[in-house]
Amino acid sequence: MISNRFKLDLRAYSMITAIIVIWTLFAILDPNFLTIRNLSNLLVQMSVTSILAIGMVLIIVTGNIDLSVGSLVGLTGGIAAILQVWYGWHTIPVILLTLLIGAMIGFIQGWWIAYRAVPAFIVTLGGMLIFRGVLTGITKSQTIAPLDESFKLIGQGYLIPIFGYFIAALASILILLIMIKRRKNRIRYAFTSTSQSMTYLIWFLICISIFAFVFFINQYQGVPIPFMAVIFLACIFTFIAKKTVFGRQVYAIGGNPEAAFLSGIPIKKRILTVFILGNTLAAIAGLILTARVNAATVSAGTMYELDAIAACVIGGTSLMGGVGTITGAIIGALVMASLDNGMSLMNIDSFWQLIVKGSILILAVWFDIYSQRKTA
Amino acid sequence: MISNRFKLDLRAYSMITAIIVIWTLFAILDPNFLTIRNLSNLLVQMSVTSILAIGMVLIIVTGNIDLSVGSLVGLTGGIAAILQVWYGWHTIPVILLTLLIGAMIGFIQGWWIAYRAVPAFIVTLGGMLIFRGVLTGITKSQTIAPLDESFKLIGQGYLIPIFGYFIAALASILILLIMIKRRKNRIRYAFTSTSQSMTYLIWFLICISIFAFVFFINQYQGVPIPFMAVIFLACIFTFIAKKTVFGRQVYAIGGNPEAAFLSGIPIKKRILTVFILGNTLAAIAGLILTARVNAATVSAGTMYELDAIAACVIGGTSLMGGVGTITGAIIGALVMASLDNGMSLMNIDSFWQLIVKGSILILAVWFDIYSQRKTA
Amino acid sequence: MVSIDVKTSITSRGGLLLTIALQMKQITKKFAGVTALDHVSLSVKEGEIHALCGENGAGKSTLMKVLSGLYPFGTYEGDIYIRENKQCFRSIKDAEHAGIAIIYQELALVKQMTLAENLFIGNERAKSGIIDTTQSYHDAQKWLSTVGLGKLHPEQTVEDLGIGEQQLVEIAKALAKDASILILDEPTAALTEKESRILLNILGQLKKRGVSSIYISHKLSEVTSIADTVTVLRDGKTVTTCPIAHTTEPEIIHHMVGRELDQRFPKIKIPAQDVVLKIRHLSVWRQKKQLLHDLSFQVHRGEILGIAGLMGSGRSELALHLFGAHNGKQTGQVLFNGQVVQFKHPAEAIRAGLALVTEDRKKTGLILNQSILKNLSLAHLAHLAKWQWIDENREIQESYSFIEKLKIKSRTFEDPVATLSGGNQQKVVLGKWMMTQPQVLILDEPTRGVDVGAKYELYQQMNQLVKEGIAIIMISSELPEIIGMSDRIMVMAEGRKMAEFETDEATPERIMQAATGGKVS
Amino acid sequence: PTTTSPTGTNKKTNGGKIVIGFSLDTLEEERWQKDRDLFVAKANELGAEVKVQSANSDDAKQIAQAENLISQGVDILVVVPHNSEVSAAIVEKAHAEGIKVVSYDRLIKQADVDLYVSFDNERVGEMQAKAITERQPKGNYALIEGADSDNNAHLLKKGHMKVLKPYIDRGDIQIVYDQWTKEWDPANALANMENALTANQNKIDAVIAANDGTAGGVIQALTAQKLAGKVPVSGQDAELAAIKRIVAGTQAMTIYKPISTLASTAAEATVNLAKDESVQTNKTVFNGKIDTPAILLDPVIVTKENIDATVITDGFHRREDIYNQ
Ligand SMILES: Nc1ncnc2c1ncn2[C@@H]1O[C@H](COP(=O)(O)OP(=O)(O)OP(=O)(O)O)[C@@H](O)[C@H]1O
Ligand SMILES: Nc1ncnc2c1ncn2[C@@H]1O[C@H](COP(=O)(O)OP(=O)(O)OP(=O)(O)O)[C@@H](O)[C@H]1O
Ligand SMILES: O[C@@H]1[C@@H](O)[C@H](O)OC[C@H]1O
Ligand SMILES: [Mg+2]
Ligand SMILES: [Mg+2]
Repeated sequence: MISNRFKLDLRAYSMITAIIVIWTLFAILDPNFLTIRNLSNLLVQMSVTSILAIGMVLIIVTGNIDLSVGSLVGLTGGIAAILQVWYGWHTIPVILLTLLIGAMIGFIQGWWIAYRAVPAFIVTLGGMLIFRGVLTGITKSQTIAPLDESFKLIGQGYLIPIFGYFIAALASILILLIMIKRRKNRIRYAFTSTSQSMTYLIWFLICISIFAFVFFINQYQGVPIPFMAVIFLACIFTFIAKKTVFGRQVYAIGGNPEAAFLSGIPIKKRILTVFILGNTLAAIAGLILTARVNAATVSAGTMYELDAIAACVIGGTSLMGGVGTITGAIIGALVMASLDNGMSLMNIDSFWQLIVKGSILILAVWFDIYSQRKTA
Repeated sequence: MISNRFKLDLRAYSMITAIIVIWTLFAILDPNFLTIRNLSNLLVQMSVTSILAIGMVLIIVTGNIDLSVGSLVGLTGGIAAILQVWYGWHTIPVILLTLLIGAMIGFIQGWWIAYRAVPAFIVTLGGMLIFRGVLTGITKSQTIAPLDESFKLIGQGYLIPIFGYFIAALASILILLIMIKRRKNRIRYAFTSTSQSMTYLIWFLICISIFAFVFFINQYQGVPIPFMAVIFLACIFTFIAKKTVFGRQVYAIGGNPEAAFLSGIPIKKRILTVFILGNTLAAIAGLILTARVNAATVSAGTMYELDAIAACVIGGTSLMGGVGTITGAIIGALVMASLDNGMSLMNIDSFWQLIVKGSILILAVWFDIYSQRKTA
Repeated sequence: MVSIDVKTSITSRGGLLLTIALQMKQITKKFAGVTALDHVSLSVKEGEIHALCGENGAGKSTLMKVLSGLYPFGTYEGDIYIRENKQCFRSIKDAEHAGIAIIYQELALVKQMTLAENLFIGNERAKSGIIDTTQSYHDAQKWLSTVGLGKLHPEQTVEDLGIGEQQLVEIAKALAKDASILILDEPTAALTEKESRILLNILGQLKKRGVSSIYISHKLSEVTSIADTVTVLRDGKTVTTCPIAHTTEPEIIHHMVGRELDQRFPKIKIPAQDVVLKIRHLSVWRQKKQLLHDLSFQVHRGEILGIAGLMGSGRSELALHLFGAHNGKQTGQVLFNGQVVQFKHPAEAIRAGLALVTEDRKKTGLILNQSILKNLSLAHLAHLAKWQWIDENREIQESYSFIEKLKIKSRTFEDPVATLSGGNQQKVVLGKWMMTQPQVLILDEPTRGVDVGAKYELYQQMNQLVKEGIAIIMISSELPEIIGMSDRIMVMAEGRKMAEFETDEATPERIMQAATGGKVS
Repeated sequence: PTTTSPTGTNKKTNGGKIVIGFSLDTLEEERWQKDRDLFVAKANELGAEVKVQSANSDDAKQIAQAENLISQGVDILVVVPHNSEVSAAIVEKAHAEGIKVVSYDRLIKQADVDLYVSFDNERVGEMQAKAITERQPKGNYALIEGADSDNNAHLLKKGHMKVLKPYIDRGDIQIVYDQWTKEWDPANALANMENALTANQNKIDAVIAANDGTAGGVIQALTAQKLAGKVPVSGQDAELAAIKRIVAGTQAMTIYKPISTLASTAAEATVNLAKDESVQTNKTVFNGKIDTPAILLDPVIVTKENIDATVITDGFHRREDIYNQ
């Protein structure tokens, strides 16, 4: 019996193929593309969209949408910069308050959507306008800069090489523990499981990949902190999506709202929570963006909602709800960032970039659908 | 037997209440708002979004979306301007070719969506990038102006007063004929129907409204041609949506694709057609915008897709498909145009405009939902 | 154990004192314009199987939705007591906490999710919010075996299951809640007799453990064989409640429809006419899986061909294939009026004169948010329009004739079908296809969820069609219906034709034997 | 951070040929395409190669592109910042790799910029306002400003107000309408101007429009009220469409920034800087951090009278295009 897990991940696999094709093409066309330095840049360049996409997946899975995240990135980044630059706050309290504000905004938007039944499209479109307006109002359209060194780390810093290895080791141990526990459990309930040696082999391969990645990226400056944040958040949210009651129920709500309701799932509460999470993530993205550009501007984050939604859809999330993975969304973000990065490296005319990017988006998703249909 | 027709239109009614509230507010705050001249401006200012929204309703009803219409407005407007300004074409062939291009683009996008099963979100997001890129490429970012007088009429002209009355009379007669025929038929099939005198009374009231509208608007310059286009297209597309086999099938597809398929509806063909129609309408909107601004610019139409979708949703179209009316979408466009117009008239700070517009959008839709729930 | 209160205890059939587990008193529930329940009372004893019968639209499901908290406290009048305690369920969860589990008439599964996930939706196997996957699978396997689905894997998604299997999953889902009061709203409508028997056995076991069940069914033979007590509703009012021992099937029918049904299957025989549909050595694949194996049979005008078989025997696949709704690989031939045909889209099949009433009305039959009228005319629009322009008056007229013919119970034909009772929804699907005036009408489980009175009317409609020279293929899992209404019966198993009988040689035993794989001479 | 690039892409690997990275805010406006073409042509003439990037008005994107240019081992960066402060990050990154940065047309603030070559935007604003007040020293003024999100729009407005302030204080000029134009979109400028006219019963005597695009929208609204030509309207960029309007008399003036001079001056200076040769500057401008060495060029005002002497003589537009053959 083919495992469903395998089937679900197929979408991710064929998108990985698409990425490999895109990368190979760029590598051939431009020798700079596959340098470690450029890959390091690429990982940073994709991070804001990735973090937004992580939250967006859950929101879209419930059958909703969030158009406000772009403005929210701008607003939270602006608030953070104001607190630090105008009021001289230290970085840690700035971060905490900004995250709190993100969560509160998520609560307000989620409340209108879940408890007042106003369509998410309208609430978050309203939010998009309101947040941009508030940002313009409080900053008086001024650019707010520069930020403290400690703050800049969030967006521009790198893990020192040793620390990178340390985290890799930690991750490896964690993975080993999880794999062993899972195996034990399956055996306990008399399910088929991979053999012991196979388990170790798989684990070994995973470890090698992790260490190889850290080794190579350390050749440049180390693991970029924003990318570290992406990985960390992706793991947490994948766990939430797949292994918690909350996550299960979120998918059930999107898959069949009626069934979810009849099964006694507190739909409103779940949707509220999903928006709180999504907007808190937007605040994180806002912090990273502000740190990266070392300034907050009124136009920061404009249109990022579209990138985030696109990353989700490219990664297999269905706008009809119920279907979507966080891994997929991150791969989607990577596809888009790769296109931007590669074409920019090649100094292609910007109008050509638009045309090529648009075409490749369509082709990549088509390829994905086509190859799935063939294997299904 | 209470007619469903009444219930369906409730959404429109409560949105009309919202409009009345908004208008009253503006009228109190600014004496210029309710002048005929301003209403005439308002009707023109809402026309591009309205026309896009008409096409968007059908697309959303099938469960799809079109993010490309904004770029398409820019591209078709640009092509029209190039044909006329650079190549000296006359207005009529320019219009015809532009519409044809709109239809062709609709065909291509629709084909990828219907026959290649690539999600509409991706195809039209790709389209959005591609069309903007092509526009930038072919115009080399130049503003292309000025257009011929005959072309400018499309966006800036007014019906001469007499002709306005003539059309009003024509419409009145048409409405009378339809009402009589309908009544006869209902009686023939022994359904309940309004009494004869009631029928005439209703007709009389409708006529009065039409003539009053023409009379007032003629006090200024006459019925604006772009608004005439909106009315005309709205009537045609309402007819298509409600009274034709095609329209019925489009709604069935959105309501339950599987059931629609098993009822013998050629889903792919219908979706293809819906995109051809939608993009042809976008070309019309492109012509009107270009004529109105008397120039084509590379940024023309940016973000209009959002306005069009918002107009639909405000007017009760469900993004999940199957539900939505053209009247509703036009009222939605009117709500948004009224907010923009009123606040701009009052010379409110632009960041306050964003905040107020966002808030009122949410409140208006909430009011709508709330009042429907109470009457349902 | 629960102390026995003398006041609320009454003597059961065996003379034992039984506690009243549940009481619903004077329940009234109104929808805009309709009074669905009008002072209905119901009392169910501990460890009792209490049947609820009534015509389509009588209010059975509505009563159960009130009980299960779906219609929360305050949206109805009257009181609910569980063991003497007044209950105010504000949500489904409240009712579950009070020990009530319900299997709704309409399936409530999430099709993209796995069996294990579906079984425990809202009731997840978890420790402090974190799912215990392994235990979920383990428990899932247990419950799947309980309902006879042991062969399925907990990681399979629901969308790959047939509707019968889905129904069983739904049952397992309710059982997994360990309720003390179990409500089953037409649980066997989609089941064959074999699976039904599994379920009835389970109910018997639960009864021994003191679980009370409320059992809604239009299959009166089931009702009389397992229920202890029956309550009959009509037009939202209680007509009678009495121990099953003191009543008979005809009596129940009388209470339900207000008149006697002299015979259940008004079969008429028409002289055989020419062959309209002929299938020769048809094999069909989906991807690599072969669904149909070398099928050959034919259907004559004016004849009803019954197709019997167990769940998953490939009958629905056959119907969908004939209707052009599949485009997998095919060998063999289909001849329609002597011409070889291969429909690539249902539109082609409809144009040629085929109609298919699918087995899952909600998923494949209806546009739920649209009106009865629009649903009825959907497949026939081309004929109601001139140059694409729909003649609405003709539409109303023709649709209305089917509303009357099929006695579809609704306020107006402009109501969304979602507000109809299950049986009435089924009638809308039937009407939709009868309206296309087909030459061959394929009915896949046409009486699923239809009450006895309405069934009788449907059979008469079938007779009428047959008289007009229409050929009917009736796929059904109800053997009495197959035997009672068919001229010939084909039996399928695992995509193969196992046997073919003339009606007079068919007996339930012979059919079952063929359906389970035994060859019949 | 080290001063040499670890991947070893630096000056030495380019075989002596200077490679310039040119990062533009946007190419979605006619003038920037001209800037690019002229700059590239001049640089090629001087034997340098130019890699061009355009950020579509997105700060983060511009930084990413600058990173990409640095990855490619350019010898020097020329930046048209979308946002003055944000681009400071680009300077930091470039300097970390030993790459100098030239600020083109718009000033990069709060950074150790190596050179600034520009027209002064605040000055452009002043010139616009001055030209209009000369035509219409009294009465009701409408301001149709640029995009709120564009720093230049704010500089322009600052210039406008500087000139208008004394008139306002004297009571000669009243500002009856003042709006930003979302996205510099002419259609938005048009709607705003329509509303301004409505709100003031057409009693508007002069309009300061921030650029030629917005001026186009404004003039459309005036035309509808038969006021075009009667109410002076300013502009900027000397777009072809605007020059045509000036010829027709509906637009009062535009500002021509002799882009060819700007581009070639910048290209020359850039090449020299890259070769570590000295560069002739004529001013310094304080950018919040340092006194940036600057070459500031004079914008030129274009009216009906001097079209020939300016845009045509410079080859910026062709005579036949302006006068329709
Ligand atoms: N949401 C609703 N809105 C309006 N009317 C409704 C709604 N739900 C049910 N009804 C009406 O209430 C009545 C009782 O319906 P109910 O579903 O309880 O019937 P039932 O006895 O379960 O019938 P069946 O055997 O066909 O399932 C019907 O007339 C039905 O149309
Ligand atoms: N979507 C699907 N994907 C994979 N297998 C399917 C799918 N639908 C049906 N099947 C399988 O095809 C076979 C034939 O099913 P079919 O629905 O035709 O049986 P049936 O005789 O009509 O039974 P039922 O009473 O369940 O409707 C079954 O083994 C079923 O599991
Ligand atoms: O020249 C103008 C430029 O300075 C501004 O930044 O953007 C708009 C242009 O018209
Ligand atoms: Mg029911
Ligand atoms: Mg079946």
